[in-house]
Amino acid sequence: MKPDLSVNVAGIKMKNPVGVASGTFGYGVEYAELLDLSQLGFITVKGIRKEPCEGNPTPRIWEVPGGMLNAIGLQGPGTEGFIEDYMPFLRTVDVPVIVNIWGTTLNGYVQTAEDLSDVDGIAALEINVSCPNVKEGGSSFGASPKSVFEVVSAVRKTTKLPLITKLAPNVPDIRVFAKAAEEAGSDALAVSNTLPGMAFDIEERRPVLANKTGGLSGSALHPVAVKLVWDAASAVNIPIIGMGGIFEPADAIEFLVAGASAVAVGTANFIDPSTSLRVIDGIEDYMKRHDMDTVSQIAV
Amino acid sequence: MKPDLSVNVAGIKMKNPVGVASGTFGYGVEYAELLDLSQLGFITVKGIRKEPCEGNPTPRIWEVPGGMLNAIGLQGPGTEGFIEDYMPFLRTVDVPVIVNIWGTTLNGYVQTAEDLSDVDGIAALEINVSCPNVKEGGSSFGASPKSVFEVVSAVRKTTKLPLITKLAPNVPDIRVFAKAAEEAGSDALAVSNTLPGMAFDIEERRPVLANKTGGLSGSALHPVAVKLVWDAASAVNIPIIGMGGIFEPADAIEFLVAGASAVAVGTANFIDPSTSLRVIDGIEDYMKRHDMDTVSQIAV
Amino acid sequence: MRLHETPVISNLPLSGGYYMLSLGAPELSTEAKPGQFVHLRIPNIEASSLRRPFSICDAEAGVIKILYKVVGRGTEAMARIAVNETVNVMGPLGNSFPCPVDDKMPLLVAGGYGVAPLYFFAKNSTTKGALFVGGRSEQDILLVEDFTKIGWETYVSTDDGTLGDKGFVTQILDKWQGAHPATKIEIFACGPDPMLAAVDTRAQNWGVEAWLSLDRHMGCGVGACLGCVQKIRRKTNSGTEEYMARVCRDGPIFRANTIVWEE
Amino acid sequence: MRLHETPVISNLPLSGGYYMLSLGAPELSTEAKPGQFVHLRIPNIEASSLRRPFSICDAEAGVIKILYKVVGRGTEAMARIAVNETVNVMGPLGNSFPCPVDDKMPLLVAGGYGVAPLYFFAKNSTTKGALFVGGRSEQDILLVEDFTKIGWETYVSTDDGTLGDKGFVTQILDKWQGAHPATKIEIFACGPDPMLAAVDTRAQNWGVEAWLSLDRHMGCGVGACLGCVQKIRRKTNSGTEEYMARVCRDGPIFRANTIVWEE
Ligand SMILES: Cc1cc2nc3c(=O)[nH]c(=O)nc-3n(C[C@H](O)[C@H](O)[C@H](O)COP(=O)(O)OP(=O)(O)OC[C@H]3O[C@@H](n4cnc5c(N)ncnc54)[C@H](O)[C@@H]3O)c2cc1C
Ligand SMILES: Cc1cc2nc3c(=O)[nH]c(=O)nc-3n(C[C@H](O)[C@H](O)[C@H](O)COP(=O)(O)OP(=O)(O)OC[C@H]3O[C@@H](n4cnc5c(N)ncnc54)[C@H](O)[C@@H]3O)c2cc1C
Ligand SMILES: Cc1cc2nc3c(=O)[nH]c(=O)nc-3n(C[C@H](O)[C@H](O)[C@H](O)COP(=O)(O)O)c2cc1C
Ligand SMILES: Cc1cc2nc3c(=O)[nH]c(=O)nc-3n(C[C@H](O)[C@H](O)[C@H](O)COP(=O)(O)O)c2cc1C
Ligand code: FES
Ligand code: FES
Repeated sequence: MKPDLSVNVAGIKMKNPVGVASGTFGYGVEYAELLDLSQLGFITVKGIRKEPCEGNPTPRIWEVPGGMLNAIGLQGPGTEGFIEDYMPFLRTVDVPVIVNIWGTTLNGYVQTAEDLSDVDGIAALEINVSCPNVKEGGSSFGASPKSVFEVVSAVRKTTKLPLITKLAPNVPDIRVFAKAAEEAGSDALAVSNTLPGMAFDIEERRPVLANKTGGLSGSALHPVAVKLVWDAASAVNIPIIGMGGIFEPADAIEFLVAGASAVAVGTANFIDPSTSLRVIDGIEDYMKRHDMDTVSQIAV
Repeated sequence: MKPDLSVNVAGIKMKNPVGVASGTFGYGVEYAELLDLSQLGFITVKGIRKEPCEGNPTPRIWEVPGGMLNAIGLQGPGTEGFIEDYMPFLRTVDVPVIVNIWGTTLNGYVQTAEDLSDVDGIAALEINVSCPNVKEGGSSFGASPKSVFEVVSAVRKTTKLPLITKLAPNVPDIRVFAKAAEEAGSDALAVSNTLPGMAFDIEERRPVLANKTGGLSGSALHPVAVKLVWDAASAVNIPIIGMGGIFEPADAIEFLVAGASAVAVGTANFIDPSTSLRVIDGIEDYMKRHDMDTVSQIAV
Repeated sequence: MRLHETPVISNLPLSGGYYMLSLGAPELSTEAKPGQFVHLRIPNIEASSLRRPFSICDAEAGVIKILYKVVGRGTEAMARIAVNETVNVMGPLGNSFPCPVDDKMPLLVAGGYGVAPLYFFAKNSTTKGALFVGGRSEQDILLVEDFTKIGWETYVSTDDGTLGDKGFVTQILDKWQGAHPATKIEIFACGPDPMLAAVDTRAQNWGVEAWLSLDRHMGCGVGACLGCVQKIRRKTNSGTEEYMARVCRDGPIFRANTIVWEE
Repeated sequence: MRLHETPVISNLPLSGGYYMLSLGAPELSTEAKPGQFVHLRIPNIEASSLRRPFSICDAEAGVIKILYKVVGRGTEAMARIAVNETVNVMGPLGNSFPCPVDDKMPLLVAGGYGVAPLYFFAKNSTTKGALFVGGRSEQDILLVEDFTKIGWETYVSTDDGTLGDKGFVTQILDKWQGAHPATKIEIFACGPDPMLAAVDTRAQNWGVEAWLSLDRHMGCGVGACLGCVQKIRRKTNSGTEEYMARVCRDGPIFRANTIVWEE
């Protein structure tokens, strides 16, 4: 029997539990020539706020052992630009579109959510309270359970769209952040964003990134993210989307075993754009081998 | 002119700024056949408490891309066993010995420090409030600035030895932890311990470590630790010992550029026991190339 | 643009740490346009290593060629690629040089491996012109005879004077321009930023068109990660605006007088 | 114990994913004692990869041999080691099998690559005895002729019956013991935990000495990381106590009736 890979995460109907992570897949259209986007479980687009944003100066990316640092700084076209320039294409693809949102103020989050609330073709909003690369907003809202609660509550009041709260990995105990998001009305969690990190050019004695610090993604993050998903899953009843260093099917299955309901491929898209499709196939094989009918059976 | 590699970190006189990290070099004696221990800047021995400790069940270690997970669980002979079995040898080596200490209670830290206070041949105590692998004690004390302050204050009252506080990497803002340790009377900081992490055997659908979770060390941790050192250095006036993923001289120099006064080699000892000596040579070459007389000139 | 699993035909060392890699890539070789690049996955390196971008130096008869210089761990690993291996290549990527305008003489200005896309351009150009190539030293001057062979004039400069004129490539360009003030020209350039900025200034001073190919650290190579951006000026209805262009997708080639050079 | 940069003399595939690696290591080859192991740094793999422990299978004339099975990424990379490469080896490490007692017949019990240290032992033993070797299938049975050549009796079992008796190696051991109840024996064993535990039980039941070589995940290999521990019983003045022994330094060989097997 062919296993059923479909999942329903917080009301988002996905063909399979494998999507792509915000900021690593542009607005989908950039990868449209390389793979059939409709085969993905979901697409999360690059983080946007109401106003256009120029992002950080360059260099913005740097390779490190086991991963990369990025300090893009949430460059984006603003809600209006996004809706005009990218939504028409995305509506043509049969795939749930999740929009990653941010703001420099609480009100910024609310306004961004407002602008996107009634836009046809958006399946959910992912609240980014964990971007390490912007001075205001981003991770400053994710640094305490209280401010996570505030942001999520405020956005909750603004929209009926399913809400996913994307948490930061650099916390002593993610369970309290997970609970804060749940209590504020988040329908799901995304775990996790990048780890704050830094590299120096030792000959020039200066940081290699123009922004000085960046976010670490890739394999290096993987065991940390798996632990965070495991912890968060023990604390909340809402579903979790696991992400961090998925390169092979086994990496994704680890998240599902740890308690994630779906997963997202990030940095690996840059290296092998077919990673998500390989991961989908790998999960199907795994389910067959273990005689599983539904994805939820993978969880330990 | 030959550069002067010697440093004085919180009153500890080191021949050079390169030592070895707690738990990765046993009690020194294990590596005595492989390298001349007296060439090291310092040796930090495996974490001990007053009472002997059996540690965690096995498997205790697991390789992951860019590093390893460990859940040793602070196995150790207790202060008495340590003093009897290991100090006689360590006294014969011309190198500062730093003892990494822990407890399951505040009083446990104090008693451990008390036992070691007047022991000949101990250069400093490193207070471990950041071990992710014990249920009580360890990182539970490092999870809030308040408890860091309490532990360090209590130990401060117990001993005149220089105190180094070893901080955890999984915090939103290490500066507040660094300040708490400084205000409590810590003479230096060690940054950082391992990142909590986890791996699963997906075929068996269970964690690979008997302890379930472990601490991530190695290259994967490096950019994170460099950022933490950079942040901590901006917040305190006490010296910092940088550690996390040092495999090559350049990795150590990054820490020194970021503001560390000394560095410790950890996981790399297992892979190439001569790493610390190679790093010392590499720093000397670097200083020559950049016409530097003293190590402190490396900091940006 | 596609992913291609390409067999290695040869990987030959040239002078001074430069190599020429030939890959069997029939589709790429017909599709590729001069100025475009490929994003190459380096074999025998950590699986998490990013791809590396390289200009297409030649594309003919089912084979593409890449001229590369060993500068770091990625290119070091590339130098070890053996003949029976395969290399995963994404491409062709980016925009291309415009076709040279018939009544103008194309001047190519290259620094180091910047000759790579310009050679492909020269080979495909019906109008012949001149190549100006500069480098640190003799061994950084590559492919000059190949340009000569296809009928292009060549002028060489090196920083240390070991080959051609001693000095910057823009100096030999200035010399040529001084000697041919009446010749209508159009410039195509590829090299390090300071060289491109110097060419940019000249194009503006001389009132000629110039096309500059930028070299930036890249992540995705397809316009998704926003890692490779360059601030570019563009005209709008109401004046000009600056925006963050993606070198990988909106470039790598930009028109002179549009790049906002940083100090 | 030292670090040795050893040239690869050969790296030959045997049956079923097993290989024999020969390394030029004059010092090691004179120093090594049967039962000891080396901790090997695998070339052409991430620099952060841990070393891997392997028993010394033979040490003679400046060469040490390692019999290994491909089971994961480390051993997969080992299978690709080529002849002109060098391998960094730490060793010799751990304790060794005691010399066989003159008036007892040594019985060797091996599972899979467990034959490796036992072959080295047999070659160096003046007393000859018998080898009992088990494996999943025919191709997991290695070196049997080599033992025969040096004058040892050999008995084989496989789980699937493709070679020797069908069943566990302890069954052929039991059979032999049943047939030779009066022979004074001493057991030396290396293999997976369940096999060693079964040998342990027999040694206790039969009242004979047995030496068991354990296989554990290792970090440092020198006793520093406490990653490889095994709970061991030992006598004290006042009775017995259990302690966490380091398999790499206090072992890998432990006396029967001292290992605290976990369920
Ligand atoms: C569109 C494009 C076309 C290119 N064409 C060629 C070509 O035809 N031949 C060729 O040899 N190279 C070309 N490059 C540059 C090439 O991509 C880099 O040299 C290569 O990625 C370096 O990889 P590495 O791992 O060896 O070096 P790394 O270890 O990544 O870096 C080594 C050094 O090079 C610098 N560096 C690395 N990448 C870049 C970059 N993209 N821009 C500026 N500095 C960098 C680093 O700062 C460092 O100092 C091109 C780049 C682009 C963007
Ligand atoms: C003292 C000692 C002597 C050894 N001698 C030999 C020898 O002579 N020949 C030989 O082929 N192997 C020997 N081994 C085992 C060998 O070290 C492992 O097979 C090897 O490390 C596996 O590396 P890998 O990267 O290929 O596998 P990994 O990717 O690390 O793991 C692959 C699989 O093997 C398991 N595994 C890995 N290492 C061990 C271990 N140490 N114990 C139990 N399970 C493990 C893992 O759980 C996993 O399922 C010895 C081990 C020890 C401790
Ligand atoms: C270049 C880059 C840009 C990113 N941009 C965003 C973003 O805009 N919003 C966000 O929430 N996360 C962003 N992320 C984080 C990823 O969505 C993901 O959480 C993280 O990279 C971990 O997954 P990975 O290890 O598979 O890459 C970005 C990551 C990278 C590498
Ligand atoms: C096997 C192992 C055991 C460790 N034991 C201790 C310990 O007892 N006390 C402590 O403070 N840190 C301990 N650590 C953390 C290291 O001292 C060091 O902070 C960390 O490994 C980061 O450095 P690295 O990446 O160079 O290994 C241990 C690390 C490892 C890998
Ligand atoms: S490299 Fe990703 S946008 Fe250009
Ligand atoms: S492997 Fe480190 S103590 Fe045994």
